[in-house]
Amino acid sequence: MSKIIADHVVVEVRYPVNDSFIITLRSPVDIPDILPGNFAEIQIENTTGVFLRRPFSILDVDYESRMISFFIKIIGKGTKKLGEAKRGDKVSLIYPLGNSFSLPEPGKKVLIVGGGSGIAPFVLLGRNLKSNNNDVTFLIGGKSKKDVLVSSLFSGFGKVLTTTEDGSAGEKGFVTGHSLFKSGNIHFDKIYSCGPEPMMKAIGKIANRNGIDCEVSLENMMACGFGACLCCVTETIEGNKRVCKEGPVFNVNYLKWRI
Amino acid sequence: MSKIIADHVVVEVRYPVNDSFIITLRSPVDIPDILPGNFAEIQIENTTGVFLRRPFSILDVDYESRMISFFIKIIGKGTKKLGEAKRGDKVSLIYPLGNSFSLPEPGKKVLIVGGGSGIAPFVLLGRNLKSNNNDVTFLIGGKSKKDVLVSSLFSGFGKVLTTTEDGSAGEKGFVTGHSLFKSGNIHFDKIYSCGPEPMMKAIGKIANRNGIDCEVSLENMMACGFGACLCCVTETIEGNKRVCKEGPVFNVNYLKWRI
Amino acid sequence: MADLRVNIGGLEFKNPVTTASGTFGNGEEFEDFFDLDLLGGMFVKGMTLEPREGNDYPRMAETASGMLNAVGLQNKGVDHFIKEIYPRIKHFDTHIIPNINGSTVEDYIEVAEKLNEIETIPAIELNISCPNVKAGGMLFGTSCPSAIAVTEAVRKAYDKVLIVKLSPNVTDIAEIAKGVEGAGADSVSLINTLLGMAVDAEKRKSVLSTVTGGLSGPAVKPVALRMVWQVYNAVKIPVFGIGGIMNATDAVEFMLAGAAAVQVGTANFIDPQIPVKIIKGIENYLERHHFDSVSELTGAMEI
Amino acid sequence: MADLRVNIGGLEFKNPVTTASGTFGNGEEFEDFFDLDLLGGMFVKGMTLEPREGNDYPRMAETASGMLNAVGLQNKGVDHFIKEIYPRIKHFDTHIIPNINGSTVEDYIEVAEKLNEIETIPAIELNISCPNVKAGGMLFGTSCPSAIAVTEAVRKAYDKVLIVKLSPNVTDIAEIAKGVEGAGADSVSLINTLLGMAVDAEKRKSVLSTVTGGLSGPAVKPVALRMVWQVYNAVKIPVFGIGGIMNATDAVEFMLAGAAAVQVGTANFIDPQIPVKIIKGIENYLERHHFDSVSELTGAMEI
Ligand SMILES: Cc1cc2nc3c(=O)[nH]c(=O)nc-3n(C[C@H](O)[C@H](O)[C@H](O)COP(=O)(O)OP(=O)(O)OC[C@H]3O[C@@H](n4cnc5c(N)ncnc54)[C@H](O)[C@@H]3O)c2cc1C
Ligand SMILES: Cc1cc2nc3c(=O)[nH]c(=O)nc-3n(C[C@H](O)[C@H](O)[C@H](O)COP(=O)(O)OP(=O)(O)OC[C@H]3O[C@@H](n4cnc5c(N)ncnc54)[C@H](O)[C@@H]3O)c2cc1C
Ligand SMILES: Cc1cc2nc3c(=O)[nH]c(=O)nc-3n(C[C@H](O)[C@H](O)[C@H](O)COP(=O)(O)O)c2cc1C
Ligand SMILES: Cc1cc2nc3c(=O)[nH]c(=O)nc-3n(C[C@H](O)[C@H](O)[C@H](O)COP(=O)(O)O)c2cc1C
Ligand code: FES
Ligand code: FES
Repeated sequence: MSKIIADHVVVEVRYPVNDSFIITLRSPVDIPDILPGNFAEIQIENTTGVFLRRPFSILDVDYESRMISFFIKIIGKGTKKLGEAKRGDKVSLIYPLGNSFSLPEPGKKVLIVGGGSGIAPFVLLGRNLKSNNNDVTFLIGGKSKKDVLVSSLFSGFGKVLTTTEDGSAGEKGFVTGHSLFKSGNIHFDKIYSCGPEPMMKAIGKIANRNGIDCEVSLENMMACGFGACLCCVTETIEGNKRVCKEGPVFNVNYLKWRI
Repeated sequence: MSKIIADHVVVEVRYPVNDSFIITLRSPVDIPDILPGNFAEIQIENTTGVFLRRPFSILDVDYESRMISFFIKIIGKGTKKLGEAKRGDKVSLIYPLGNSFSLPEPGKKVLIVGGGSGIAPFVLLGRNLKSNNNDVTFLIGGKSKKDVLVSSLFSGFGKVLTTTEDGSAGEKGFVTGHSLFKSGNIHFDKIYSCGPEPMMKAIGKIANRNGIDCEVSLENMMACGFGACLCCVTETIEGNKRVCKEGPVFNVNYLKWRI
Repeated sequence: MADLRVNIGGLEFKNPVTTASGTFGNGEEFEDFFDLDLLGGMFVKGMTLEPREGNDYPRMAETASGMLNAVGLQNKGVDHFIKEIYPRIKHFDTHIIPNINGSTVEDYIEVAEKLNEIETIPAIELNISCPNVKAGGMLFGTSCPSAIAVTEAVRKAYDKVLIVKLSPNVTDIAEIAKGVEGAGADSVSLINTLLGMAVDAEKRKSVLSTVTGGLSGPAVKPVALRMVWQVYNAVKIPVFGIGGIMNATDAVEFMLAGAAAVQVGTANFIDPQIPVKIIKGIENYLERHHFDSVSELTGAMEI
Repeated sequence: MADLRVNIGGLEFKNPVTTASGTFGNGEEFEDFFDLDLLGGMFVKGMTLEPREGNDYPRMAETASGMLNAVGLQNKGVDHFIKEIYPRIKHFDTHIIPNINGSTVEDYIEVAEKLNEIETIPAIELNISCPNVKAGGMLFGTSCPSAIAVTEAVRKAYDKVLIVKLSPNVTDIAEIAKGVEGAGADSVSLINTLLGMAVDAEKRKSVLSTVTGGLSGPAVKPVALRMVWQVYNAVKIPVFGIGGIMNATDAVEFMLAGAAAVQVGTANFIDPQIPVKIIKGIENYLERHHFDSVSELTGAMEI
């Protein structure tokens, strides 16, 4: 895999919802193949308190026009500053980093469960699954209506269900309480999940109980993002593994999660 | 003296010459009396490598519209960043700081010698001297034509002479070589100078030789700018004095300069 | 509203936010910016027995998230402080705490004795950690026996609250803290500056006239937090946390790590109103986290 | 073009820019970014006799102009390095220098003996300064007698160039440098990380699983420069300067302060191509300042 490290030019920053933005940048060189789950390390310069790059999943990519985009939730100084970028600004990116979600056999039925900024990798995943002729259901959870607005990003790739904690959209409650799971007979061949760790663990538990293969994408604290520092490890059945290199996508049963 | 510490709003940043800009800001509160030689400590946020505030002489002030301006030469990271400020940006300022040039008796003939960014305090000084009915001559030195362009700032307050090292404007050479000094009989009652230290020392020497009172404004490295840290001292005949508090304006004979 | 008072060796501070010696002058420069009565306390500029001119200019270098200083205890001597400065500032309704320095143990004793006479001065800070003077200074603070010796001597000469300011330029700060605790200190304050240096590559010269100087600011905060935690776990006397505190969150971090109170230093140069903002921010934190008293924060960090 | 070669204990480096242990993996991760043959040398990830899992997650905290790490020497052991890793990387045309660690002197000796057998490995770095392991590690580097003992023991077991990496968490680093010089070290490298800590105020928890960790990055540069200068003035063997080097100017500053060569650490995480940029920047500096050889920079700082 060849990696890009280069200044990219900001083409657009738009806010589909208040606290999250989609940033699109143009690469100065051809973009290599991006797999669903791959991420980039973005440098946010001249921001007090931000020293290291920040990792973000790749939302989408247009090879033709050399465009790459990210869906980013503002949670601290770096994401706030990045969200203030203007068209024409230059931003240094390193990518593609990490492994990717594995595709099931064509025809298989899959469920994708996401929450918060964890939905970013699911556009590429949804598109690939669709080309792979899989039957895809998305289940997107959030606090309230605005948090699940972005679920429209997935409508082209399959059925989209939502839950909100305040019931302002979709079913009321957490994703794990969705009626989908209540029926008792969950007919999926594979589940993918990305979002807050408690959510992924709960989904992993459901998957295990139903004997369904489940992959999750972790968001550990990273110093480098490309395997050099050993800071981002997670415990697996084969010992500590780097989330940025052997991950971020892991099969739940490979992880030492007590679920 | 009451001091202001407040976010000011950038009204304009313009570049009279390539490497220097005039930044004008609006104060949220009434501006107290500003004396010629007073300076401000400007905070330049979110700039890698810039931790402390930066001191700049106050170029001009409009009490009515609560505007304050600075003439700033880009020499490093902080000044570069400040020069990129956009209309509407907020910038924290502390002022007025330091002492000021003392005015001679009305009618006296004065010479003001400046170079580089050292000319900033001379607009306020020139205006005050004019109101005081002094006969003022400005002598502004620079490397080449563009460096002395700003001498037009002073034309309303007196005669303006220039020197350039490459001879592209005014007399060729350094300010200290100006024919004004060559004549042998320099008829000034007072000399003010601000600019590179070697220039100020040379001017101080000429003043001493001719028995003329001479005040200079120093630009030492400052951590606070308001007398708290004791970092900015200069040696005087009364021991180490704070340039930010007892200065920046000193009579050359008060300093322990070997001139 | 939560109780902000803290107790250091029997002395009550109205809140845990004080200003660090050498970064707050004698307070007067800050009257332009806020009401000093709001402060928990004020550690005034380091003083010596005799007047000192300090080091040559340049005395300052900016570094990544910090600064180096080599002021070198410029001051007019303890007598001048007592006769000229203190009368001008004693009206402030906050603890004014002199920071005392010396080249010899006798120097320290004499300064302490003179200050002992001033009834309204409730405490002194014994600085055995100044990296910017040739004789004495940091040397006392970097060896355990000499730290103990000078503390014991000053303890005998001084009746009120004795705070000993420790040097971070040591292998084992907890050991030295234990030493000075045993020697009678009522409290320790840490950290003083880390010994550092700056080079001007273009001029191929050291930036400071003294080559080395003291590093302060956010750059040192991780080291300061670690030392406060180590010392808190080693001694029973209360700890003043110092080093790179720029806002209320930083102050809370120090208290969670074990500090009973904090000193704000370099931050005063960038925002001379910062101590008040930190006091308000701590109040706000206590409210959000449902604490009744600020002292509950001390050492409340989970591991 | 100026001569970039430097000589460390008889071993020639094609240029003074190397990468610091633990910040460059085994080099392989960086092949995606530049041609490793350009490097003066490569200090690979710290290794021990037996495999180690390292510390629990979280192992990292960002700080002002720096970071804390608590990796704790996760590695698969020296045998794995020799059998699996080294064969994959030995084709790089640069010095590959293992960084060796142990809980006991015997551990160090065994690792050194094994590496002594690999003909094409020209040097080892003896890490007596890792702050992130419970036994051994930094403890060897914070007392002079134990630093000498481990250096002497490894010196006997190892024939080639022996570089000893010093801990900055000491009162007198020059004394320890002199000690290991006397014990047979060919060179010293400094600094390893400063022991620090981070607290999460909202969670009221320490950020790192180990509470304390090692501070690196530009925040520590002033301390590192000071120590390089102190050690340069105390020993005759060449010094590797390490600590917060982010660009060529920083590297030049270290050389002016006394370093014969430098190691680039944390900067690799932010710009994995930085070592090459630093090499080019040094070339440019030498040209602008009319130096014939980079080694003329070493200690060329005026005071
Ligand atoms: C592989 C990977 C992919 C990611 N993809 C996305 C994405 O597509 N969209 C998106 O919005 N975010 C994504 N994230 C998370 C994103 O990296 C963080 O939100 C971002 O780094 C925060 O930067 P900041 O400067 O705004 O926050 P800071 O100011 O650095 O931190 C604010 C608070 O958040 C905590 N925090 C920051 N980062 C993390 C983290 N990684 N894990 C736990 N706590 C953290 C900090 O400790 C602090 O308390 C991803 C993370 C990883 C590791
Ligand atoms: C009282 C006072 C009034 C001033 N008035 C003006 C003014 O009106 N207009 C103006 O353009 N400038 C003025 N200056 C100088 C101005 O403060 C500096 O140019 C500015 O701080 C540089 O900031 P920077 O971040 O761009 O440079 P940096 O990146 O910090 O520094 C670049 C280089 O310049 C050197 N340097 C920076 N500041 C100084 C200094 N004060 N003395 C010596 N070397 C220095 C640094 O060591 C470094 O080598 C004044 C300074 C003082 C003390
Ligand atoms: C300019 C300056 C002068 C200082 N002078 C003294 C002093 O006289 N006595 C003293 O004990 N500490 C002195 N210090 C150290 C501070 O009190 C404080 O311990 C240190 O700066 C760390 O805190 P900070 O990072 O908040 O600044 C000085 C620090 C600075 C920056
Ligand atoms: C993540 C990380 C891991 C490290 N691992 C080691 C190690 O295994 N052995 C070692 O001697 N130093 C190790 N170090 C210390 C570095 O080699 C270097 O001495 C230190 O980071 C200071 O340099 P810097 O500021 O350029 O990073 C590590 C540093 C970091 C940041
Ligand atoms: S973040 Fe450095 S190895 Fe994963
Ligand atoms: S800059 Fe602090 S006293 Fe002058």
